[in-house]
Order: sequence, then structure tokens, then C-alpha cells
Amino acid sequence: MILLLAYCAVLLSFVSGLLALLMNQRHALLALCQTCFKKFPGSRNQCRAFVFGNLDEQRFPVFLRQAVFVILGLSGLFAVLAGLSVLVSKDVITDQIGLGLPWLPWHVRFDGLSGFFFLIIGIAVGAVSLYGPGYVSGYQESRHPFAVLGLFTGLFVAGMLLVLLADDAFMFMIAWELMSVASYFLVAFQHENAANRRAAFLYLLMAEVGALAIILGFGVLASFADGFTFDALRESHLSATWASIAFGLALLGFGMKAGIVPVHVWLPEAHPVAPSHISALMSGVMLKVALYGLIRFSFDLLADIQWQWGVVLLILGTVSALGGILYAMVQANLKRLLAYSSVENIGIIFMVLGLAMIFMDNGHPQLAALGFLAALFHAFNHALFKNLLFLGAGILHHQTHELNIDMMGGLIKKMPQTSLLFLIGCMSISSLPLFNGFVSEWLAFQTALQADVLDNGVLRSLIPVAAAALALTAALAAACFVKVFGLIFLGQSRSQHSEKAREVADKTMLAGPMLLAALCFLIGIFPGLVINLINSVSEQLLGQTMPNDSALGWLWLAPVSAQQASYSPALVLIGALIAGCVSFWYLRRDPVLKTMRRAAPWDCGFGGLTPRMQYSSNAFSMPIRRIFAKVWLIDERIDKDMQGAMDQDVAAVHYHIDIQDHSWPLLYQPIGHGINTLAKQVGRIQTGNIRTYLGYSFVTLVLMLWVIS
Amino acid sequence: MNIELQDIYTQAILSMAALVGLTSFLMLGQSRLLRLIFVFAFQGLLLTMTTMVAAYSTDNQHLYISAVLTLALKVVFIPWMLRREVLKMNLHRDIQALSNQTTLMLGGASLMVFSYYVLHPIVQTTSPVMLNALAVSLSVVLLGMLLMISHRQAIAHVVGFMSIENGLFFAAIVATNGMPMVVELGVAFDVLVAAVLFGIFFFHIRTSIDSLDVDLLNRLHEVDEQGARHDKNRSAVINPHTADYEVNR
Amino acid sequence: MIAAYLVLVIPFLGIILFALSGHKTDTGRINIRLNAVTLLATLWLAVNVLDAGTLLSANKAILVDSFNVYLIVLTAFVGLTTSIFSSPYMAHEKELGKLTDQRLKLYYSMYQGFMLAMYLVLTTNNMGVMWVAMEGATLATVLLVSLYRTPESIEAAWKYFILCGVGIAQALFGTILLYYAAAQLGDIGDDALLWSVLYQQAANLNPEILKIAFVFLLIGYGTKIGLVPLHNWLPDAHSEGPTPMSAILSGLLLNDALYAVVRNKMLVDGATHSPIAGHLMMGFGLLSFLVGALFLHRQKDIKRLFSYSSIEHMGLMTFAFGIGGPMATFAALLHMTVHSLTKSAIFVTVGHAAQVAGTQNMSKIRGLIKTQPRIGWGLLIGTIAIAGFPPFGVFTSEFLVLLATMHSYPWLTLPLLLGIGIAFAGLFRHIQPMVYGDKPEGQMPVKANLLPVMIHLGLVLWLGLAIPGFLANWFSQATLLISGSTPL
Amino acid sequence: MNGLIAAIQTLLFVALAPLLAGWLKVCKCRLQNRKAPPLLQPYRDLIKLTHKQPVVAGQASWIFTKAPYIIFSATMLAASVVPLFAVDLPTSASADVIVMVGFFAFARFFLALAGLDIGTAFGGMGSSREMTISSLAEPAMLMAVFTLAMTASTTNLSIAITHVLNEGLVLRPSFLFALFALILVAVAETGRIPIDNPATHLELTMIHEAMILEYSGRHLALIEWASQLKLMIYGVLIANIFLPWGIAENFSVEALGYGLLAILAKLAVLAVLLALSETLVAKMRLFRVQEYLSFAYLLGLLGMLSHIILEASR
Repeated sequence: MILLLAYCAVLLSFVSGLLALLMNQRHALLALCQTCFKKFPGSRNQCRAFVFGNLDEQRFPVFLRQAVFVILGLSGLFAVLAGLSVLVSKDVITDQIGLGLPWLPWHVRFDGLSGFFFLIIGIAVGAVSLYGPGYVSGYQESRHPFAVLGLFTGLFVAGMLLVLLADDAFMFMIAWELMSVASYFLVAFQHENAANRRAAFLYLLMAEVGALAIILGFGVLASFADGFTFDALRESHLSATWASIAFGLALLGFGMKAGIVPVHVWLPEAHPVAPSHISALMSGVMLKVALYGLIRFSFDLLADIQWQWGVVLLILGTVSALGGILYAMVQANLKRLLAYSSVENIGIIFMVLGLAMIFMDNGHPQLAALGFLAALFHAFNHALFKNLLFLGAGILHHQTHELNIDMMGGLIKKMPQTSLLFLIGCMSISSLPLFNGFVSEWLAFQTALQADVLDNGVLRSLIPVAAAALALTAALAAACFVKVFGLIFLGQSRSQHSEKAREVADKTMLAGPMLLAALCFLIGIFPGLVINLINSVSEQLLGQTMPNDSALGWLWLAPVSAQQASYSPALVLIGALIAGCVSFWYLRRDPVLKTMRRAAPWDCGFGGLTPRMQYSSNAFSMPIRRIFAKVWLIDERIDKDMQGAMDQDVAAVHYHIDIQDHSWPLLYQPIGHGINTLAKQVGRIQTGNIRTYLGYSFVTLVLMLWVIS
Repeated sequence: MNIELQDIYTQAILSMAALVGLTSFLMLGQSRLLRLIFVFAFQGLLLTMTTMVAAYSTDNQHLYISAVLTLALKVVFIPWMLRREVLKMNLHRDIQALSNQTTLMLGGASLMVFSYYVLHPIVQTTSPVMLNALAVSLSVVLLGMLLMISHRQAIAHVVGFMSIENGLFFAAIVATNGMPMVVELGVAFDVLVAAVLFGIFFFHIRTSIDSLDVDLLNRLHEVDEQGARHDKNRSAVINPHTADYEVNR
Repeated sequence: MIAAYLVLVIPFLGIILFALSGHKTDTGRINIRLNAVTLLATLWLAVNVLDAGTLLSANKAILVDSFNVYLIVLTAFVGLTTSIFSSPYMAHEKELGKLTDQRLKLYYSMYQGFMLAMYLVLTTNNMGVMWVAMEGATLATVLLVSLYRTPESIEAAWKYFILCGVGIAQALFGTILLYYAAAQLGDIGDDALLWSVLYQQAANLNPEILKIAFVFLLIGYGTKIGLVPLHNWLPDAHSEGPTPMSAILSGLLLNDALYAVVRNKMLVDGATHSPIAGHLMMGFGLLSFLVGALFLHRQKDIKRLFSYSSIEHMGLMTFAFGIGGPMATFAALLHMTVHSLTKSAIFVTVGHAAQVAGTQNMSKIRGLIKTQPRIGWGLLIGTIAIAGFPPFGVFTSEFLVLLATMHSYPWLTLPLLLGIGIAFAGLFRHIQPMVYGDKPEGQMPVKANLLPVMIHLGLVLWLGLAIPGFLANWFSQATLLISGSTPL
Repeated sequence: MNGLIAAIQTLLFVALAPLLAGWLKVCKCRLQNRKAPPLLQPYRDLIKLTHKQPVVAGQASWIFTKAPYIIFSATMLAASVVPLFAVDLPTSASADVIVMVGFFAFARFFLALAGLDIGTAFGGMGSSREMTISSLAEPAMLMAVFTLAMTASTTNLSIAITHVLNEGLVLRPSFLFALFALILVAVAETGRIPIDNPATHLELTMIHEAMILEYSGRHLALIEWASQLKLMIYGVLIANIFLPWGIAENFSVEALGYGLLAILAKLAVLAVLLALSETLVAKMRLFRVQEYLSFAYLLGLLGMLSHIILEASR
């Protein structure tokens, strides 16, 4: 039954994709319906009117778009239901589908871990499908056919869901690559821009390399097992070295998809160019699927965790978290910034997962469960708020046709609802108390603080350092999102577009973000809801749950014991409400003082503020750029146009800044260069002269004969 | 192995083998096309004689047929065709300078030794005669290839190609008393068609490059002449920040 | 058995028919029909084999077992779809004034000639005849390569002719050695070249001779497979000939050459009991794979690009056969099928793409999706499939090859992995700009029949998702035959 | 009973914060040979501001007008979890020290947004600098706090202080480092010299003042009050974590009274020290701040490491 729900989710997403293909087949449909009605003349007139009304030339595209997204939304709903029911029932359901290799049908397994990620996907897909119809209506059908977008969106979602269901390496890889390829087409959807094509190429290339690494990881396991099913792979007892090799390969593969530094570079290229609801799915959900893969691979298949892996994850996670947020800080393109911020959040998740591994191998399964919980919880939260922010960015793009935050400003008055939703997203991602992001970071800190129980001195001193890096990350994230919100919504409009922007007319477009924002807040106040679900995951996977001290009641979060740490967001909310209301009412008790006087702000006597006087994105991040100057490759130039006698007067000043990632010159350019050089060298063997070719043949023959005798 | 202990048939075959090997050497060192073709025809004749001897000694009917085929194709038709081409193209006066003839001959000689070396392991299971015959035919094959590598005229290539066929044929006759009939016929047919095709190609090549020098056929290659242009673009492959990776744009 | 003869007779009649009657406008359609009839005959043959198992004709001249039966059907199928493509394509070429009636006559009769050679290679039980047919295939196609009579095409044809001729001559030497080895057993007589006999006697053959024979056979047929460094003719011939011919060369000829090598390898393995033949194949395969992948990066001509991709894939198959375990063999058999289907589909779209842009120069082909969406998408999806992305069948076989390598030779996975990555990048850096982007000036849609492409890619997709039972059965029986055990 | 004490503590915090600010000003003036304003001057300022009609920039949005309430509430919540004169605080359980840092972040978030809301150059400048400095200060602060948390193996402030208290006088090198780190952070976070100077409005150097330049009336009062409260919270943290003696451990009247007196005395002394340092030290350039803060971070790290290596080694 539960599995049926899951299958429904997958099938519906397929169906939505296929339905989108009908976009260009209106005439065929029309003909089909006419013959149908001729055959069954008894059909009701209303039904007929409905069908033909929707097949009307004007109406049809709108109708089809809505239908596609409704079905996609249903798929999301089924995914949520399936996920919840498997989490609540704590079942493990297995099945086989008659596809795949002759001796290896697709094995399906639906357990708590899959269920939890089903839940994440379901929520995100649900929100996206509420938002979708309004957003895609902005595309011109002739330039950007909906059939392509809808088809690959459906396939993308189906691929992600299938990855979670897979119980053998072969099906896993098929689903995994389906997800990659479908999202590649989505990234390349608006392929007129060279930037999009580049990004798509880079994305697919890295997806391919990552997938190969994963296959090899499975290969290592499979060469010690008989078969590719996960059951068989679980039984392959590897030596420590081989297990580490397998883990390293899996980490490379899944890390590439998840966007771990230094293999994160596709992320900031691909996310900005994809349609926003796709970026939301990619960033919010697909990265989580990569996380799922890593968890499945290491905690489930390898099972015998080694603490060294944890250290690797911890270090990589820390670097990614810090690197991600620092790079995000200096971006002016909103979606690029969000993409880098995804790198940061994935870094945090990996960091905590690393902690869990360290505790696991050092004989503290309870603490491992805590770290595991923090990681999964943060994954869940990140899916919520990153989705929210990407959808918000989509709305902004839809309304202002801009993604450069230096071109926005003052939108809070023009788009009050969007701004509120976006603010909630910013607050969640900055991990401010009362919102969900804070809870998972709090749990992460709590995990790190348990380092004292470890015997290894190096680990004990390493973990607090990582925790401090986490603190720095969180603070920088707050700075970054102050910049984002402040520059986009506050101040004065910086461009014509944002001056003319209006709130979205189609309110369903706001429904998706609204759902996510509500969840952000709800989970922030009642984290127990999700934590209970994750506990059933870790019970299945690790055999341990977080020792939540129930003595304090369900409103409380006491991960280790009430003595050590506790947090009750609900009580904090009550306190905040009391404090806020009291001060508010007390200070405004005098009706005369209630009114505020509006006046022009102080302009230093220069006669009016102009939007250009405001701090820009680069100006805002300038102190941080100065402080962490080594982190980026910065090319900063100030050109002055001189005029007048002796060219002494400055007519205009041009400021250029170009910020690059270190990983390009250090990692990717040498590889690209190397391959091109190699190809050039290899090209030399093909001289064009037939005598040389005969010579090759001759030498090969002689050499082979010599070898053989 | 003592040659005087072998029967007359074997002695004859061995002599033929030696002669065939010798003709291959002669061809390798030959720089005049007409002589080359003549030596090739002579090799074909030797082959025919070998076939006859084999046919006679084993009383194998179908070897006679193949002897006739060889005679017709390799001694008459192909040399005639090649000779006609040479005369038509006025190539018979050209002396193609073989840059290092001595090295070439030494190389050929070492190839012969090499053939013996390669085939040596089979001597345990077979007679030394066979070893000789096979080694000679292998060296004829290899020498034919060497001929093609060292000569630039398309005509010489055809001769080399056909002499490789001769080597194979020799092996087939001596070692196994010929192949099954159907195969022999098939091979002969292939050789015939190949010869015709060569004729067609001489015509095409001549009309296209006005020469039969195969070194001039070098338009299709992968060597980079304009290295600089690629250098400029090479780091652009996957770097989205520099220029456009679509190199050819 | 009649079916087997039919398969050979129909193309033979086709040659004669086309050679005698001059070119007419409906020759293309007749060609399609002939191929369709042949396909039916092969299907009949396949049903026979499915019912009765291995077929051996009374005079032992024809052998159809589970290894070649699917290749025969595949040959007929690709032959048919390519002829469907070639009919409007060649008509268009004629309209452009590139071809005359005389040459079209040559084209169609040689098309059938090539098909005949292919069927003969596959069905014959006689290793000598196999060689003859293989050489015949070269002879049939060499004039097709130079069909356009441009200096480049003549150069390509000459190289094709000479290199393949010399190469295949070495295979004949190998065959003679094989015959010699068999003849030593005595009392076999003319049957000594029959594969069925040789296979039974394999254990008694002289291993030393067979080793040497295998070197010659591998180098000989390897030239036709396009193994580096014997591959040099391949990109030239593919890029200069008419596109349908590139499709059948890549899709069929290379496969059949590999088939010949594997047949011989089975004998050699039976005699030597050492993995030496496998190791040689692995070495050549890996080298071809890597070099082919690297060459992809430097191409300017679209057909050259895909011919290097063929080299790369043939390298992978050779490598997989070389590994020799049941999983690798199964993978290689599957890869032969899916590669042939995918590559011929790609060549079909490539041909149309080149017609759309009026050039084979990739830097001039742009914005195909905007110009003619079906061609653009066909090319893109075909490339995705050939690059080994699931759910297409190429992925399945590459997956299995990788895992088999991991199992037997873990360290070789590294170059393999590298090769796949490099090849993918090499393909996509060229394909993407061609299919995407805005439509350039003056690029007009052409009349194209993309049904073959859809059918091929659909089949490849199907094979990627699930391998139908009868095919799986053949594959596993062939695997049993080749490697001695089945993966099932 | 506990809840009542917690409420009283919080109210006392709020009530006493201006007094601390006044005392600080008095000390500073004395040290600088100036005539000091009355001790209660901050209260008078606050009262005066609350009775004025606020003037708000024309383009201000709701963020600008609501931010002061949010900032004040958040700071007050932070104050409510810090034991002032008695431990065993129930609010400490519902929000531990990490949450307290979170409250500060919350307040700062809105303060920075408010700075950006009007769209003046000053507001942006202030916000940018504030966020930069705080993002450097926060990890340093957490390092210091973690040293305590790991020693007491809890992040609950109340329990941690009890732990230190019960342990008696133990000289821990880690605490020494942590104390210094926390002092440095406190100076930075509360905008004192050498990081910022609350007394000036010098355009190029101001940070905190730049953000609140447009505030007036009750809004300004709330923000000023909140920053005084923040200063006091840091003072109490330093005093009660590192020198907890005197704090009430039970709720008898005399214990509470002693506790109150003790904390007042400690704060008074701390204020004198702060005034002294402000008098002696010159303000730093903005881009030397990171050196200062990374020094603080280093101290925190050293504290942590010395805890792990010297004190908890096994």
C-alpha cells in the first residue's frame, strides 16, 4: 500500500512529463476527441463543452500547463504521503520490477531513509507545482517550448524519486543519470545564451564524471560480492583499504553532485541559468538526493564506518561551508549567490555527517545518531528555505526581469507579500532563532560540543575548530542575507525595472513560497515534528535514536540530556511575543505619539538622495572582501576618464570588478589544458601520409609477433 | 636438416622458396618501376611453378586450376596493366631515389631472420621444410609491406600489395597444399576485383593530383599546423569565465 | 535453412538488378523493399534458430548460432533503416548536383553488394570464406567512399583500400596458419577451415601456431575494426563517403570485423588455455579507446567526429571481449548491438544536419534545434545515448564493462574511466553548440525522414530499460559459447 | 517561584542597563578630567525620547519602524537567559547560550536591515561594517563560550555557572584565555573603543551610529536601550561566568540580596576597567579590526585547546 503511493508518485511525475508533450498536438487531440464523441454520442453536453472549451486555441496552452503542474503536484502529494506513511509505520518494503538486466530485475526498497527524502522531494515538488503555472506563462511558446520544459521536469522528478527507491546498483545508476540528464536539458532550456550552454556543458560533464566515480564505487563493492543488489553489496565485507577506496569514490561522485568544494563549480554556473522553479528543485532537492546517495552508500552499504572518513567529511564540509558563503557574499547575481549558499549549506550538512561518522567509529552511537539527525534535519530545512528563496528569486525575475541585485531596491513597498516571504527565507537561512535553520545549526553545535567524549586528542581539538568555523559561517550567512534582502527590497529603486515592478498578479504563484515559508516557521517552532520522523530513520539505519529527554515534554529539545542543553522554541516564541507586545503597546499608549511624522532623510546638505548614493552589493561586501582577500581571485580596476586642460579633470569613473574561483586555475584549467595538449600530441600520429600508416601496421605486426614468441 | 636427405619434391619446393624470397629482395631494392613490375611478374611465375610442382606431386586437381589462375592474374594481367599505366604516365624514366638503400636491405635481411625466429616454436610439431616455407612466405609478406613503406609511387604500392598476396599464396600452397577450392576461387576473385579497382584508382588519383606519388595524398590528417590558434583556446574548454568554449565559433 | 539461403540470395539478386537496370527515380524505393524482404528473411531465420537452436547446413557451409543470429537480424535491420534514410538523402544529393545517375546506380548495387558481404561474413561456417567476404566488403565500399570524386574522397578511398587490403592480407595469413594447424590433425581435409569443426577440435590444435595465427588475425581484422594504430583509414573513409555508407560502415562493418576476431579468439582460447589472446585484445582495445577519445577533441568535421567515436567504442568492445569473463562478454555483445543501432541513427541525423547547414564543418553548423527541431533533438539525444547516459542501452553495457573490469583488473578501470570522461567531453563540446543556440542566417530545413532515428533510439532505450527474453537468451548462450559460463 | 525570579531578573536587567551606561560615562569623564553628566542621565534621555514624536524618513518601510521593537525584544530575550543574581534560572533551559548568541544575531539582522532601509550611504556603510565585524566576532565569542560549555559539559548558562561555582576556585588556563577572548569580543560587539566610538558621529569611522542615524523618538530610545542592555549582558556574562562568586544559589531573600549586591559591585568594577581601557587606547582603523578580532579568536581557540590538552587529557 505504501509502496503503491510511492509508485503513484513516480508514475504521476512521468505522466506529467508525457502530458507536456501534447503541447504541440492540439490538432491531433481535437481530432481524437471528435471521433470519440462521434462514437459515443450519448456523452453529456457539459463534458463535451468542457473538452472542446479546453481544446480551444487560446485556452489550450493555459489549460495544459495547469494540468501538467496539477499532476506534478499530485505526484508531490503522493510522495509526501508515501514518505510520511513509511516513516510512521517504520516498515521496510521491498519489491521487484521486471526491468533491467535479465538476471537482475530492478530491485525496489522503500525504507525510512528513502521515505524521509521522499518527504523532502514531495514538499518541494508540491510547492513548485503550485508556483509553476504562473511562472512558466512568462515563456514564449515559440522560443521556449513548454513541451521540453514539462517533459524534462517530469523526468527529473521521476529520476530523483527512483534514485530513492533503488535497491540495486544498476537501477540506482539509471535513475541517477536520468536525474542528471533531465536536469541538464532543463539547465540548457534557454539555450540562446552562451552562458547557459556553457553552464549546461559543465554541468553534464561533471555529472558524468561523478556518475562514473559512483559506478566505480559500486564496482569495488560488487567485486567483493556476488551481484549488484544492495543486499548483496551489504554482504561484501571489504578490507579497510578497499572500503576506504569505495568511500572515496562515492564521496567524489556524490560530492560532485552535492557541490562540495572543490568540485562545486557547476553549481554556481548551472543554477542561475535554469528556470527558477528548476533551480529550486536542483538546489533544494537534487543536492539532497546526492546526500541520500552518500548516506546510503556509507551508512547502509559500507556500514563499517571508519572515523577517518568522518575527518575527511568534516574538513571538506568546513571548507565548503566557509568557501561557499564567502563566495556567495561577493556575488551580485541573486541566483548565483543562492547557488553558492547551497554549497555552504551542503558543507554544513557534510560537516555534521562527518561528526556522526567520527562518533560512530569511536563507539558513541547515540552521539552519532545526534549528528545524523542534525545532518538530515539541516538537509530538510535547507530544502525548505532554499526552495523558498529560489522561488522568490523567480518571482523577482518574473516581475523585474533582473537577477542582478544591484539593479533592484525598494521592492518591499511594491511587492509586500513577496518581500515578507523572502524575508522569512532569509531569516531561516541566516539561522536566526524561531526559524528552522537555527534549530539544525543548534543541533550541529551540540554535536560538535560532545567532542569531549572522544579519546583521540587530535579529533577533540579538530572538532571545536570546525565548530568555530561553523559559527563563522553562520555569521557570514547572516551578513550575506542582510545584503540580499537589504539591497533587493529596501532602499530606493536602482533601475527602471525595479521602479516599475508590481506584485505578482497570479496569486497562486505566491502559494508555493507561502507553503514553504509557513513550514519554515512551523518547523522552527515545533522541530519535534520532524525530529521524530528522523529518529525513525536513524533507528532503522543506525539502530539508535537521539536521546531526547522526554521529561521536559514535547515542546523541548534536549538532544543529550536536559542537564547539558535544551531549547524550547515555543517558549521562546511566547517570550518574544510578550516582550514585543509589551514594549509596543507601552510606547504607543499615547495616541498623539502613535503617529509618526514623515520627513526627508538627512542628505548631508547635498540636495536630495539619489539611488546611486546607496551602498551597492560590492560596496557592502567590500570589508569582507578586504579581510578575506586571499579567498578569491579578484580583479579590481578603477578607470578614470580624464578631460579638460592637461587631462586633469575626472569626467567619469568606471569601476570594474571580476571575482573568480580559485578552483578554476588550480584544478579545472590544468585538466582542460592537459587534455587539449594530450589530444594535440596524439593528433600527431595521424600524419595523413599513407606510408606512415603502413609503417604503423608493419611495426605493430612485428612488435606483436615479437611479443608473442 | 640435410637437404640431400629430402625427396626431390621437397628440394624443389625449397629452391622455389629461396627464389621467391630473392625476388622479394630484388623488388625491395628496385627503384625503376618497369623493372619492379618485371620482377613481380617473375615472382608470379615462380609461384605458378610452385603450384604446378605441388599439384603434380600431390596429384591434386584443383591446384592446377589455381596455378592457371595465378598465371593469368599475377603473371599476365596485373603486370600488363601496371606496365601500361607506367608507360601512360611516363613514369618509366623516373628513378625514385631510395634514400637509404643499404639500411633497407639490411632491414629486409633482418626481417627474414625475424621470420625464422617467430616461427621457430612451431618446428617442434612439424617438419623443418614447413618452417622454411612458412618463414619465407612470412618474410615475403613483411618485405612486401616494407616495399610499400619505402616506395612513394602508387604503382609500387600495388606491386607491394600483390607481392604480399604472393607470399600468402605461397604459404597456402606449400604448407597446406592449397586452400579449399571455394576459398581459392574467392581469393582469386578478390584479387581480380582489386586489380580492376587499382586501375580505376590510378585514373582518379591522376586526375585529382596529377601524379601517382602517394605522399601527395595528405589532405586528411590530424596534425595541427596552426598551433597558435588552438593554444589561445585551449584553456577555454571548460572555463566559463574566459571567452567562449565553443572554440570554432 | 532456406531462410539463410534467402538472406544471401536476395542481396545477390539486388546487385544484379541494380547493375543491369540503369538508375531510375524509384531505385531507392526498390532498395528499401529489397532490404525489407531480407529483414523478413532474417527474422524467419531468427525464429528458426529460436525454435531449433544452432543451425548447421547440410554441407556445413552455413552456421547460424546464438552468437551470429542476432547480428544477422541487426545487420538486416540497420541495412533497412539506412536504406530508408538513404533514399531521400541521395535524391537530395543528386538535386544538389553532387552525383550522377551513373554513380547512383553504382551506389545502389554496391549497397546490396556490401550487404551480401556482411551476410556472408556472418553466416558462413568457413573461415576462408569469411575472409573472402570481408575483403569483398572492402571492395564493395571502396568505390562508395570515392563516390563524390573530390580529391579528398579519392585520397580517403585510396587509403581505405590500401590499408584495409594490406591489413586483411595479414588476416589471410592467419587463416592459412589456422588451416595449417588444423591440417596437421589429419583426416579433416577440406573441413579444416570450418569453424564448427575447428571449434570441436580446438583443444588439439597446436597452440604455438594458433598464437601466431591470432596475431595475424587480430591485426588483420583489427584494421577493419579500426583498432589504434591501425585505424587511420577509418575517419577518412567515414567522413568523405556518402553518409548512409558511413552509417552502415560504422554500424555493421566494424561489428562484423569484431565478430570475426571473436570467432577466431574462441578457437585460440580453446587451444592455448592462456589469456594471451585476451590480453592482446585488451591492450589494443584500451589503446583505441583512449586515443579515440582524445581525437574527439580535435575534430572539425562532424562525420570525422563520430567516426572517432566509433573507434573509441570498438576499442571498448574489443577490450571487453578481451577481459573474457561472462559479464564482460555479455556486455560486449550488448554493446555491439546498441552501438550499431545508436551510431547508425547518429549518422542519419548527421547526414541531415550536414544537409541543413550545407557543410560538414562543425563550426558552421549552428542552432539545429531552432532550424529543424527533430534533427537537433535527434542528434542531441543520439549523442547522449552514445556517450553512455542511461536509460539508453549503451549505458548498460558500459556499466557492465566497468564492473567487470573492476572485478578482474581493478587498476584498468582508471584509464577506462578517464577515457569515458574524455570522450564525453570531446563529443559534447562539439555537439552542444551545433544543436543549441539561435538559428544562423540562411539555414533552411530539409526534407528528412527521421523515422529510422526514432526507431533506433527507441530500441536502444528499450534495451537500456529491459532486455527482451529471447535476446537475453541469445546473449547468454553466446556468452556461454565465448566465455564458457553465463552471467545468468 | 523560579519563573517569578526569572521575570524579576529580566526586568532588573532592563532597568539597570541605563544605569551601567551612566556609570560608565561618569567613570570615563572622571578619567578624562571632564565634568561628568549625572549618573541617571541615560534614564532621562530615554524618557525624553519616548515622549517625542518620531520623525521617519519618507521612503521608510515597515522594517524601519518595526525594527526597534524587534531589536529590543530580542535583546531582552537574550538578557532573560543570563543569570544576573541567581542561578537555577528556568529560562536558561528554554534557551541556552547558543540561542542567546542567536538572539543577538536576530537583533543585529534587523538593525542592519533598518540601516539599509532608507537608502542613504551612511546606513549602508553602517550595516556593512556591523555585519562584517559581528561575523568575525561571533566565532570568537562562541569559542570562548564553548570552552566554558565543554568544561561544564553543558550549554545551559545557569547550570554552567553552578558548575563553576561548585568546583570552587580552580585556576584554569583555558578560562584565562576564554576570559580575554570574551572581553575583546564584548568590546567589539558593544561598539566600544577601539572598535567603534559611541560618542562620536564622525562619518568615516562610525559603525553603530551610522545605522541608527535616521532614528528618532521612541525608536531611537529603544535602540539605545537595547545597546545599553547588550553592554550589560556582556558585563554580566564576564562577571558571572568567570567570577561567579556571590551569586544566589537558593531563593532566600538574603542570598538574593547578596547576589544582587555582588553583581552590582562586579559590574561597577568592570565598568571602571572598561572606562580605563577606553581612555588609554586609541581607536583602530576599520581594517585593523580583523587583526583584533582574529586575536580574540586565537585566544578563544587557545582556551579551547588548553582545555582539551591540559585539562581534560586522558
